[in-house]
Amino acid sequence: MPSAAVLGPMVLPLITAAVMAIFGFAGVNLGRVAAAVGGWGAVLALLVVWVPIRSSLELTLGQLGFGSAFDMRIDGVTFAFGLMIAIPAAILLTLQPRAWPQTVVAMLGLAAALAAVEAGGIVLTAIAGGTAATLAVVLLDTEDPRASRPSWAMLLAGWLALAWFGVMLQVGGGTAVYNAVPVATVTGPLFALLAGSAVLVSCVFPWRTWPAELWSRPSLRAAGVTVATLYPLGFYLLVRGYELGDGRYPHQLFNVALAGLGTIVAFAAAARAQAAPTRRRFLGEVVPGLGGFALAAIALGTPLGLVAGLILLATASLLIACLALLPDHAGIASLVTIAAAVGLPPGISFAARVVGIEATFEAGDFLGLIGVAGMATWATWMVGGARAIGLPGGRGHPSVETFPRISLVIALLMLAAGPAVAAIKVAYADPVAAEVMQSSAGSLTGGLVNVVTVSSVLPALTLLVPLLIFGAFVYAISGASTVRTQSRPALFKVPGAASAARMREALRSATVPEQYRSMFNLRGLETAAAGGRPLLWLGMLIALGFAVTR
Amino acid sequence: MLPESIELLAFAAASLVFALAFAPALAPRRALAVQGGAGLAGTAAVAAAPAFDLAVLGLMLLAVLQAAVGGKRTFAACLKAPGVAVALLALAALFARAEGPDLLQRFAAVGLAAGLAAAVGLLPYLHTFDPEEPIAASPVAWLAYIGPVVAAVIVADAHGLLTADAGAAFGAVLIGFGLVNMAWGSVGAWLTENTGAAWRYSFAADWGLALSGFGITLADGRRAALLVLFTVVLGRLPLYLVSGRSGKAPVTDRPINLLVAAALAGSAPFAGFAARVLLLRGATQLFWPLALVLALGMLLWLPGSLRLGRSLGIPRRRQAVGVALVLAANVAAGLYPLPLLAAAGL
Amino acid sequence: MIQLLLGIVAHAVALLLYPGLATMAAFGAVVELARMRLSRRVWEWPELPRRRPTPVVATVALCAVVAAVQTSAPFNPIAGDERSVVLAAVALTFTAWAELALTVEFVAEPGLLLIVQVCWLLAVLGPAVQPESLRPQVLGNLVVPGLLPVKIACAFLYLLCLPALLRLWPFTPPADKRVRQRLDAGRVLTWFPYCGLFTTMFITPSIDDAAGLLRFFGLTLAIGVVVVGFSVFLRWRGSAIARGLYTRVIAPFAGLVLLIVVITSTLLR
Amino acid sequence: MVEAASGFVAWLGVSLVVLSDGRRGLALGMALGALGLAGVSLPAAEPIGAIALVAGGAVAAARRFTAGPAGWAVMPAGSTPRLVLCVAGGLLALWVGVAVMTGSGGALRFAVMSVVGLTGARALAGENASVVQTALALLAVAIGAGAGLAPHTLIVWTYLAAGLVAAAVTWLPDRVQRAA
Repeated sequence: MPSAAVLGPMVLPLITAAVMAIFGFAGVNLGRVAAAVGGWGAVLALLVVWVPIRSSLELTLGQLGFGSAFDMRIDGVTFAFGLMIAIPAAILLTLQPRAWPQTVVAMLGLAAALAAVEAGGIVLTAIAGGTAATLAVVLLDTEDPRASRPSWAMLLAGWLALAWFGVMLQVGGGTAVYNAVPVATVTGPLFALLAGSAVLVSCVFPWRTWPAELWSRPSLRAAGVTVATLYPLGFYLLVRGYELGDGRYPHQLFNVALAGLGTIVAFAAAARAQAAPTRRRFLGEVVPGLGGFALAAIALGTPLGLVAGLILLATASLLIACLALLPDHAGIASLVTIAAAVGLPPGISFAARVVGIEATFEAGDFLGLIGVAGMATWATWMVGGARAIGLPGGRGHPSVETFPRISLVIALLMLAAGPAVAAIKVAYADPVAAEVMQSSAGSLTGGLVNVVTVSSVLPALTLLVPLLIFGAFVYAISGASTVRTQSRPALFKVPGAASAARMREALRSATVPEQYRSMFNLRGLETAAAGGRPLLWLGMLIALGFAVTR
Repeated sequence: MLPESIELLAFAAASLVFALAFAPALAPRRALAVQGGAGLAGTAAVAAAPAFDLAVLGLMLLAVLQAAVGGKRTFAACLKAPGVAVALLALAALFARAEGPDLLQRFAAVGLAAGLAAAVGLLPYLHTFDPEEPIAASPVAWLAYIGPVVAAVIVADAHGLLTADAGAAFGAVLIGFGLVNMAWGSVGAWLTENTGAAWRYSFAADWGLALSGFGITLADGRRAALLVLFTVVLGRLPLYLVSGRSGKAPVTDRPINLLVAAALAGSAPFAGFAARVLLLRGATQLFWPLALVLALGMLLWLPGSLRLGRSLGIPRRRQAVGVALVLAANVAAGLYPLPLLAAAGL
Repeated sequence: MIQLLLGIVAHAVALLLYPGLATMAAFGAVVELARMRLSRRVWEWPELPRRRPTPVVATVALCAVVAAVQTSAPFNPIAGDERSVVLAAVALTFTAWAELALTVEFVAEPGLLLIVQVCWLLAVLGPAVQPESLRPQVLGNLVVPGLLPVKIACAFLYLLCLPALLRLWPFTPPADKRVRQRLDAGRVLTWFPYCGLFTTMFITPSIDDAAGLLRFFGLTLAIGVVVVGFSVFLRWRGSAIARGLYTRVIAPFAGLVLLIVVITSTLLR
Repeated sequence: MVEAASGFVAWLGVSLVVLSDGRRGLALGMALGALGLAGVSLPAAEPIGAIALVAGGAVAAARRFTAGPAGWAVMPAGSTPRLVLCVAGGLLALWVGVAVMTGSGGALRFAVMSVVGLTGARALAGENASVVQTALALLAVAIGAGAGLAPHTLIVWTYLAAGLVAAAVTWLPDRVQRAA
């Protein structure tokens, strides 16, 4: 396989975008066909490059000018995250009709996100990720400037922080290439910067942020693509963090803190979900919830936790496509989607969460308590899911962008994929662990049938296949029950949530008190600064002279 | 002549060509060509001057020539800041050359830094500004056309004039000016009432980055400064030229406006982001808390940039082509800045 | 391949017959009938469940069988190392909430029930924190003196939670207007997983022979009787006492259990 | 002795430029300033350099004599601060140039420092084109004179350039004011 093949996954969407733009300017909208070619082309390119060799392929083309070489590679991590990004984007670009400029921007965003996970070094990842973020903001704002979108400053802050982390590694260790950074360079404070940027990039916070907010937009065309391309990138950084530290984070405190954060995020999402006034609001919390579970699993620092987290993220990425295509009216599609989202057995979400929670117990050192908290969170999700089935649908989306049958198929696929969890682990997640946790990845065994953990074995195929058949049979013979659609009260209110919201609102609307306004009179300051007052200039000069003599 | 100055002159020439080809004809193109050409020649003279005193004399001549161009401000008002700049630079040269205590060298460093700020028109020595003034006669010409070369020359000569200790003081003062201009410029671009003034402050904010780059006495700092000046001369200035800078153009929210905002804000993949990466790199090598302050300051660009990007309106025909060219050039320089840096010998 | 098919068949037998669906139904019917008999002065045979299961019952059955096969019932076709307390806990949690999907009026005190659910999860998973093992029979086998306080505390908490989770507490849901009692299929299907899991986790496992079989089911039945007795007692004392118990006692006790788990883990580290 | 006198003459000239608003006063100040600066530059500049400075100053003075506000207008009403500035600036320059700085050429340093400082202040505060032009012309001459302190070999060219710039600055037309 020639090294240049690594460019395929990101170049194909770029070429498609260019062709669409040219035709678009000529007044011809190539539409969904071209978009599908670009999107699925990227997926195909990833498969073609990775599957035959299943080992790292790298292309280095010399320095770019900011201390980094043009170094792109496809390895297990790139493959896993690339599919996570490209598949939902491809589904949405194929099905949802868009104006050609929006398709072009979405294509460019996809290419940038893929470049971010293909980049061999941190600075290059920061530049590509920052590009993806910029394009996402452009895409969302042009679709509907009044609808909610991620804070551009927050996204930029995340990518800038990552760039700074990269240059710190370059200065300290001579390189910021993932697999070449000296382990000793990645100190605790430095890793805190990486973790902070990762959290900012994916906005993994306990409060309601863009991964949940975007689903309340009037149209979900831009929202789906944005969440699909941006949300996994923060987790990608945390996974690469293991590679930088030779299979572990610099201090176990990072594992505990990040796992704790993940659980808190998942619980906060669950708490909001069980109080959601509409089904759409509930579904909006699904991705942050799964992200929280995934973060908790990935941060454990064990190969088992890592693979569980990756499978959860992959499930979330499929759900993104599913949610963007799902209409808001009640029906079997909504029902099955909710069941798949909350992890009804024998779905893949169920199996992955079970493995993730088992991993917390086996990680030792009180991390089992995080597993207990994870179980409590999952229970809250179950409650929220059961409640959401009978909630009003919420604001409807244009029917032209919803595809109930496709979303139903995706949801059924997720429910039926549970028995394949071991196979998915072997083919999809294990290579990631082998890449970033080379020393301990050998503990992952079990083959295509079982997921073997230290203390037990999950008989994925042998237990879940009969369960799947039994489930299909029992639901097939069950009679119909009328689900009463009604506004349902929240089971509980998060203590302090209301006061926190009030505080946030107060901060937002904070103004300088009347009696102090004159001190902050911008016009007055502007006149003073731009007026060319001789005394001011002389004063500045004297002050500077005084300063340099200190 | 410094390779850096030659490159900056080439940027200025390119921006002049852009103005003639794509800018809306607010002034007769012939007059613009003559004035721009004269300015370019004068700037080239400053850059080519073999001695610091000759460069300062060239700067004075340039200032008088620009003041002679018809505009809204009085002749005396136009010469106020440049006159002070020339005086400060001359005094700094005197202090640097005289024998005596080390303190004299430090005063020389202050004079050079303050002279640079006054010549370009940065805080605390902002030139008086009238948004309605033609570009050739306005302070923007100093900020984005003449200023970059003048700054490169002054910084290069300063290192010849000053001792190592005073050179460090010079760098520190430049960084101080840089941080002040970053903060004031970006907040001003966001909150000031007049769109034209907002553009002027946004130039000052970019100059804040450039001064910080010059102040970081390392190769990465110089590289960052060069890239920032590229974004000023071949990014912000052309966009300013095609914008409704008086704020009369309707505010629009098209993709092009947001892309322009991203370019002005220094988001990836535009050249501003690469410049910021290099600046952080340099600051980290020098003193990492400075990098933290710079990184926080870099977040202030967004609100003002969104405002300016939206003030661009919807460019039509020639303007649209011009904007596309500027964005493409900035993306190219952002992704692959090496040729620019290599050409400048950095 | 044949081994794989044999494995699938063995698991299918476990799920559908023993200790899965059939066993659950038989055990549950016995216990439920006994409970109904005890809780009524005038005995009349209850209505049988509908012939076709509702989706709620289908969901309960689907999840309960997963939990049932995790018990260490003698002759369980599923190997010991393939059982997990997490699987059992998750599956049983689903059964408690399936009804909420239809309408909120079918669930009494849902907020309080959620608190009890969380406490029960702590009771199930608490003993697994320090040993770092999730095999139910391993947890049942643990007789390390240092772990006994955790086991006892968790066992007690588990039993306290069961009446609520089995809807045996004296709170009637708003929509429950039935005059004649009907055999609750959902509850019938969950008696065995709940009680069997308790026997598995907190009592030393029985060996695979007839005596062991009798011992296991005898103990499981005894747990059922204790729960029935407790629920009858609660109904007799009325809803005020029950509300007081579940609002003021169970959560603080769960906090205490958590504290014991943490202290034990610290001491035995 | 000649150098000291020249330094004093230079200070006197620049003080006249600072204190006058009329073309005659400005022209005289320009001429005296250039003469004084040429005098202090003589040792370093050799005759040709000094002549260049004087010539440039003379052309500038001649131009100022023919254009600008009429009369002498030396120390018009309200010019006390300017007087204070001239005296204080002169004293400061004298102290720094002779006492703080060491080595030969004290008069040159004093003259250049006082002229540059005071013309800079005049350019900053001046509202009239002819005043600012004159100040800048004298500043140009001072910059040329200051080159005498530099080690470089292009010193003669600097004097010539300074003379030319001084002449050019005053002869360039000040633009038609379009302020609304």
